[in-house]
Amino acid sequence: MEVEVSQLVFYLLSFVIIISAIYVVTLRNIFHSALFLILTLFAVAGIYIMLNAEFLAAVQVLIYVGAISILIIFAIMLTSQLANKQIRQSNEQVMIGIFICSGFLLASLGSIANTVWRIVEKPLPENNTLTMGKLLMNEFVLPFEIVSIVLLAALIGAVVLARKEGA
Amino acid sequence: MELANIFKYLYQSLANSGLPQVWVDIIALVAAGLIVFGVLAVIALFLVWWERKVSAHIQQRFGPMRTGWHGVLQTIADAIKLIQKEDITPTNVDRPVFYWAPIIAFVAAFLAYIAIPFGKGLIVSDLNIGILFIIAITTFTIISLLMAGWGSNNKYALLGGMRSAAQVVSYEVPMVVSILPIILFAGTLSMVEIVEAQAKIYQWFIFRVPFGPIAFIIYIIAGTAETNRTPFDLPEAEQELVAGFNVEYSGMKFAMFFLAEFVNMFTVCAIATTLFLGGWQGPFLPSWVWFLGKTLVLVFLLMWFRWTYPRLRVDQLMEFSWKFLVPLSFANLIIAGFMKHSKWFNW
Amino acid sequence: MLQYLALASILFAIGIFGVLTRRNTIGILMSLELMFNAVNINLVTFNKYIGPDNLTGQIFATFVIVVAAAEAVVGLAIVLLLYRNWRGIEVDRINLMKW
Amino acid sequence: MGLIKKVPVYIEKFPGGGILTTSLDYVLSQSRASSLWYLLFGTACCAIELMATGASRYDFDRLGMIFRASPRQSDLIIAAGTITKKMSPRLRLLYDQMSQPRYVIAMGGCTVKGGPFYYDSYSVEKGIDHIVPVDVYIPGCPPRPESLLEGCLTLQKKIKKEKIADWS
Amino acid sequence: MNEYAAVLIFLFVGIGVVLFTFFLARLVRPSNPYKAKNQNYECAEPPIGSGWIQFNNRFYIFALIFVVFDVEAIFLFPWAVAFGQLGLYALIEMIIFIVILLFGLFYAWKKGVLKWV
Amino acid sequence: MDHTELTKYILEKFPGKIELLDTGKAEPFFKISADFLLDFCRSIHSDEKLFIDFLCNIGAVDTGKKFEVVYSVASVKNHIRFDFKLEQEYEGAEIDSIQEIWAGANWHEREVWELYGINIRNHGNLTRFLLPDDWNQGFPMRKNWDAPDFVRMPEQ
Amino acid sequence: MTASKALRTEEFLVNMGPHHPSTHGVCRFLLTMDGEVVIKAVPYIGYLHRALEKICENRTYPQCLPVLDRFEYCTSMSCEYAFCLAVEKLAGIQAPERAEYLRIIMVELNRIASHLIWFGTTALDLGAITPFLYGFREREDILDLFEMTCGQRLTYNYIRIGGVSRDIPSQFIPKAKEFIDKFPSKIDDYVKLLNENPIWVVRNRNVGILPPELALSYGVSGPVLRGSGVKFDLRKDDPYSIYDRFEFDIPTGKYGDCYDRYLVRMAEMLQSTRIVKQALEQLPEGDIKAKVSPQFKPPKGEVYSRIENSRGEMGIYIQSPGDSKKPLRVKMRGGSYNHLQVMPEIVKGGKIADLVAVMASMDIIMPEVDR
Amino acid sequence: MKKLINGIKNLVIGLLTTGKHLGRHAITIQYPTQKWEMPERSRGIVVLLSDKETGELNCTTCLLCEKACPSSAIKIVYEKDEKGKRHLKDFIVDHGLCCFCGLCEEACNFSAIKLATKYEFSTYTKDDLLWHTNKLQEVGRDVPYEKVERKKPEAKPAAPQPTTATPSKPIAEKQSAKTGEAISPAEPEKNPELGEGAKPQEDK
Ligand code: SF4
Ligand code: SF4
Ligand code: SF4
Repeated sequence: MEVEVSQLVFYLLSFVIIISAIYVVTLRNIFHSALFLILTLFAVAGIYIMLNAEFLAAVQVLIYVGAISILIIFAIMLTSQLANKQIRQSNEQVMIGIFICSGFLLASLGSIANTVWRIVEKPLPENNTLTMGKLLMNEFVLPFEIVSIVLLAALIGAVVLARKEGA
Repeated sequence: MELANIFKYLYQSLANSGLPQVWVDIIALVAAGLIVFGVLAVIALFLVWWERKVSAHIQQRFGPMRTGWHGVLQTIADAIKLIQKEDITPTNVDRPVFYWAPIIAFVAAFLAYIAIPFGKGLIVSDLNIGILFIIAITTFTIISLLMAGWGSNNKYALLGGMRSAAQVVSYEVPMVVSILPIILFAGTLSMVEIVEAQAKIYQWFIFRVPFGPIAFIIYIIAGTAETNRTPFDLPEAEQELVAGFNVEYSGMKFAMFFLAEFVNMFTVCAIATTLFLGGWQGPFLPSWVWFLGKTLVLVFLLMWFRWTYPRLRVDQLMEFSWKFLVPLSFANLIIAGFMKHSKWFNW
Repeated sequence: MLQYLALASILFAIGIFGVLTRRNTIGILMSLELMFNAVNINLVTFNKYIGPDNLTGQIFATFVIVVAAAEAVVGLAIVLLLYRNWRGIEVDRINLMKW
Repeated sequence: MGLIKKVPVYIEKFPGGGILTTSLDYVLSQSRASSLWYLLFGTACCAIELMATGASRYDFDRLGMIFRASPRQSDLIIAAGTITKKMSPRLRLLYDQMSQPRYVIAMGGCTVKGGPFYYDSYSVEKGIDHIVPVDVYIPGCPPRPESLLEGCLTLQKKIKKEKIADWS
Repeated sequence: MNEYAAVLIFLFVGIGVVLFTFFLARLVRPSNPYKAKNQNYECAEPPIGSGWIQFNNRFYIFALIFVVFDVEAIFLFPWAVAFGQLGLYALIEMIIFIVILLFGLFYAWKKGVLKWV
Repeated sequence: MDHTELTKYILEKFPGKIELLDTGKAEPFFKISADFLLDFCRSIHSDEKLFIDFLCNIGAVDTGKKFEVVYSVASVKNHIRFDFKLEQEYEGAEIDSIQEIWAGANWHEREVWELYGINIRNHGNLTRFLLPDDWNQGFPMRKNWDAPDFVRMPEQ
Repeated sequence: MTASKALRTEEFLVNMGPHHPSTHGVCRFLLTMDGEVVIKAVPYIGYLHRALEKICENRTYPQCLPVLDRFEYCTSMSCEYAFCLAVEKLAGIQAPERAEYLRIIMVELNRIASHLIWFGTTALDLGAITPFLYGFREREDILDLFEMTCGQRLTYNYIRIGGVSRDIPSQFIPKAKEFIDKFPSKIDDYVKLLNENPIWVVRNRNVGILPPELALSYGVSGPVLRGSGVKFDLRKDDPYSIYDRFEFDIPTGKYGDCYDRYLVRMAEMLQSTRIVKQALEQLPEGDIKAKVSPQFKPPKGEVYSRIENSRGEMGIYIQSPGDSKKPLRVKMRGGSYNHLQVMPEIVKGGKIADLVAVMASMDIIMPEVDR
Repeated sequence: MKKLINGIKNLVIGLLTTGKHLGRHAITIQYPTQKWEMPERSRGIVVLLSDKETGELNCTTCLLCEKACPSSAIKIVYEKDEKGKRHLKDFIVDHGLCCFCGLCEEACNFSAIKLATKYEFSTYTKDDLLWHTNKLQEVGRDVPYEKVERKKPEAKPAAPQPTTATPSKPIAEKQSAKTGEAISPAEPEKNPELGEGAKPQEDK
């Protein structure tokens, strides 16, 4: 029973993810796309929870929903001719797009199915926030500090770009 | 004596009734959801009434008097009236967005209560990332404001929505960072464990000088800003943007925003209680009384602010956060780190 | 486990489609975010099913999120710049301008 | 049209249904009457008295009346002050944009009939009942706050008598 | 796992309750839309143009900075939780981390980005 | 400067071009010709002893025979105040704008135009502002003005 | 300069008013905005144009007074006063001594009442709600004084040509004294609430700076002009009536920003209490009205008479044809008319919130503009 | 830093100031149950006064009030008998036009019209604000007033302050003398001006 429910939840979430992801890439109104992006990301957070990555799920919501999507919405407000919803949002490459991505899909699904996975049946560490904290401070200390550099670079880059005068 | 026991008993009898465990859990959770909703509705109605009373007495008037004893039924009347109000959807709005914004606003506020302990054992689900979960889930409020602003196809609403998003976003950082010292000392993200770390009154985080009070002040300021209340009530600034993002909303949709606003206010205060004031801890009285009492004191504080201060301007607001609160909160975090390391106040 | 991987690859494919077909730069960025997410799902799945001793996968996912955020910040700043210079952010237009 | 308009027809057939509808009517109309949120709409002198009524001495809030800036959320326009010909379409628009049920109080001579500006004025609308349907007229120039309060009570009386069935 | 079932169920309960109240309201409320009523409100004037304006959003830059700091904050959480079991070096690492980012903030500050012109 | 001094000073400064009226009851009241308006204003504005820096009021009058436009001016620095007026026929009434000297004249002049129909030369912004935008009933402040829904006070 | 300057985003038009909470009635601004910044603000007025001047032309002189009450309802007393002074100048009537004192007491009390409205609405506009109610609370006390004297709270019709309509009742003087005594402590409360409040200061300091030259060129007067540092007050500089008998100061500002205007008005309230206090002490016995027939016809003539109103120079121009009970022309000039004109100049480049602050600090009241 | 401390101090002072009021008693008058005592001079609604003993209207149809009214809110319908004496048929006050200025009360020499201290007259229809003789009389029945000597023009309801009443008397008398020249209240039919005034009245 327990398993079935989680299966059910998984299918629900995947359904939401896939449908809204399709909306993200196809809707004409880019603001709606952004909203569906949020929905997708939220559902992905649900998937993380199903994979016992609570901390990551919270991070997902916090960063993606709370920050990046707001940034995207702001950018939309700033740059698009919003009043005119009918603007064509996709280019002539639709057919090519479908072709490429279905090709990719087939290839990857095939390889997923054909690979022999060595599944280890073992629960993840209990408190994943704590574990991650320890990991970050020990093994991943360098990437961790590099993250700050990356962020700094992004910040400075953004500031420089955003405040550059004129054309 | 404790409410929690009653719930436990009810749950037990449900479990014994022979239903499969999954269904028992689901029913229990749905019931919990409905109970939380009921409690929140009552609290919000009470807060609205209380706010009107507090403001009235600050201003030497009475506030609602004629609907029930001292107007206690006033907000109920308001609610029933709002149900009867026509629900206008202007022609040019972005319908789905317009429709869903209030729902998301409310649900975001509502979900936070999963992880807030109302009393000893009175918590829906003690998530192990409790506080982080609350912070994460409440960011949906911003989305709802943006949706309301966008969906209304109204310049005032759009400006209000953008303002509030920017404001919430700016105060999110000091808020989060002001919480961190608590987590640092409690060593956990779970709300229950944080409360348990403050069993004695001197262990309350607000009394752990110097980082405690500073963090508390930062948190209260940021919390006021997050809930869009004076002096940070720019998104709804009546004098500038008429009614801000909800300018086009009427009837129940408006009621949802209204409800969400007050629920959010309560959330902020409830978190502050949990994090800084020892949550439900307190002698003699049942734990939920302590929790409610402490929270309401904080709510009163916010109301008091509102009826005293003028409003900041939008850019001043941003500058205040980024130039003052953010560096201060980081400094506070570093201080707390040193204190934790050197084992001061590790009582 | 396979279902997660399948989900991830579908998401990734949709992302590819978006990147290929969107005219709007912001749309492309959004599609990129989808792809990042697909990758993250994979990482977390592998973490749970293949290497559950440690949380390396999740840490990596966190780093991916960081990179995605940085990418969004810089990317959107660039979008801003593009917009400022050409009053439009459609990709083909930018191509037209021989950029 | 609210569905409920049809409800009494069905319910009343059952025993006790009449009591049900009347008590529902009672609750609904009572709550409508005790929670009149008024639109912040004042044009001239009467607006000052309107503000004074909202202030501590008279305290509108006692009656459960608070102001809203947006017509969407308000139930009542207290037309306080002269409505000129230039203003009248705006008043109409505001009234239109209010959500039903909505009420109008004409406060002061100007809104009743043009007041002191009835004669010799080329620009004052001679009574706002040409523009919007008025529920209560309050004489005075300006009406004292008490008069306004009394007017609101009169309106409440009227609302309390309303039945669901005769809503528009 | 079960802990988080609450989230899902609360999500449904929340949405359900709201929709239910909307439905209740639909029963009692009047509905009489017409053209003028459905016009957008703009201070009692007919609105000029669309409300979907593309405007100069000066909040943008704050959002940019916010994203960076938000990302930083998520790294602070595991650190804070684990700090009790770590040593001084963790503190120092974190201080380095914070200082690097604060440097970015001060850079933006000095560049006048935080000042709204 | 008291009133007699002021009157004398002004009359001497603009000999022959300006006329003292006896209708003024409180302060000196002059009459000038319409084409002299701009020069007059310029010189009283710049004159050291007068230094009229403050325009109090512009008001048009329909006397039943012709229009009068009355200017009330003052000096904040020298504490002087006087009025002057000019006359215009009904037909083709037109005066110069004095905005270049006192920017505040803008609306006063617009009002004169709107309510009396006296044209203002070089005004730059003669659009309706007091009356409704779709007003088409003429110039309501004129004595002989009438409209269908205009109710005169009953004569007693 | 940040990104803002370089960004060529859409500028958009937005209506502010005529129904807007902060436009104090029915002013409308058409704002050209760039994000939150106001690029251009064009005032549209006339939503309250009630043709007062036309009405006055068809009323006898005493009948004009009720109409004048509605010209500037926050300080009706001043309107009546200005009109009566003008008619008295025109007809050469001298009001009795006691009447002069009573008028000044009333006008000054009314000035306080008007400033209290300003104080309240300004605070409200900047988001502080409680001061608004405190201001109105004190105003009620003044209105009580008025009501016991002339029977109305807002449109008094008290000051008449040649005097005042009624003598003050016996309780007036003790009550007025009581008010005068307690009022400074109330002002103290306001000061505590707002003056030094950092939020209040940042909202007002350096906002809406009005340089004195610009002010004069636009005919700005009253507290706004004084806020810009020009020490000019008709009560002192062109004394009418018996203002030269009282001792009071003229507060002036320094920078001409909103905060200065705020301070000037706050100080003016105290100065007005001083005047009232002196007037109450000096109040002589005697007649309260010179004899003026309701049908009287002033001689032919014209006069422009001005007084210092709470909003600036209030001028009344009257032309009398000489052979009629009715004036040929009454032209009213209110301070707000010019203040509103100068507003577009000083709000340019500010935020929408600054526009609100400036509007509040100008204390514009629409009937004075539209009439 | 000093600025910061100062700022916080002032914020706290603000809080204390509002907090102080929290404990104070409200100044609100709870209107329908508590009522503000209207000062005697308050100008509420316009009523007609009737004689205390006989119960008849004091009005003598002299039309002075109608003339004095600045917004023409008073309409008097009368008919002349053969002697030319006017008999009141209908006295109409339109409270939708009245601006409550009190000029009519001052104009009346017979204490017949007054602005009473009543104010609760909101109605559901506009026409209800058009008051005819009976309503005006009805509402005015219990209005206290002092019947003033006929010669005095200003019916002063409130007893004037004794100190000031004396000096103001002479003017009042003089004034009444002056108006008395134009209109003789005792013999209104002989007044030519009033006869003229009546004509447009009939036109209406
Ligand atoms: S009724 Fe009287 S007080 Fe009210 S707005 Fe009209 S004139 Fe002013
Ligand atoms: S109070 Fe004034 S307006 Fe009213 S009826 Fe008397 S004179 Fe006319
Ligand atoms: S003035 Fe007095 S007596 Fe004459 S008609 Fe009027 S109410 Fe009657």
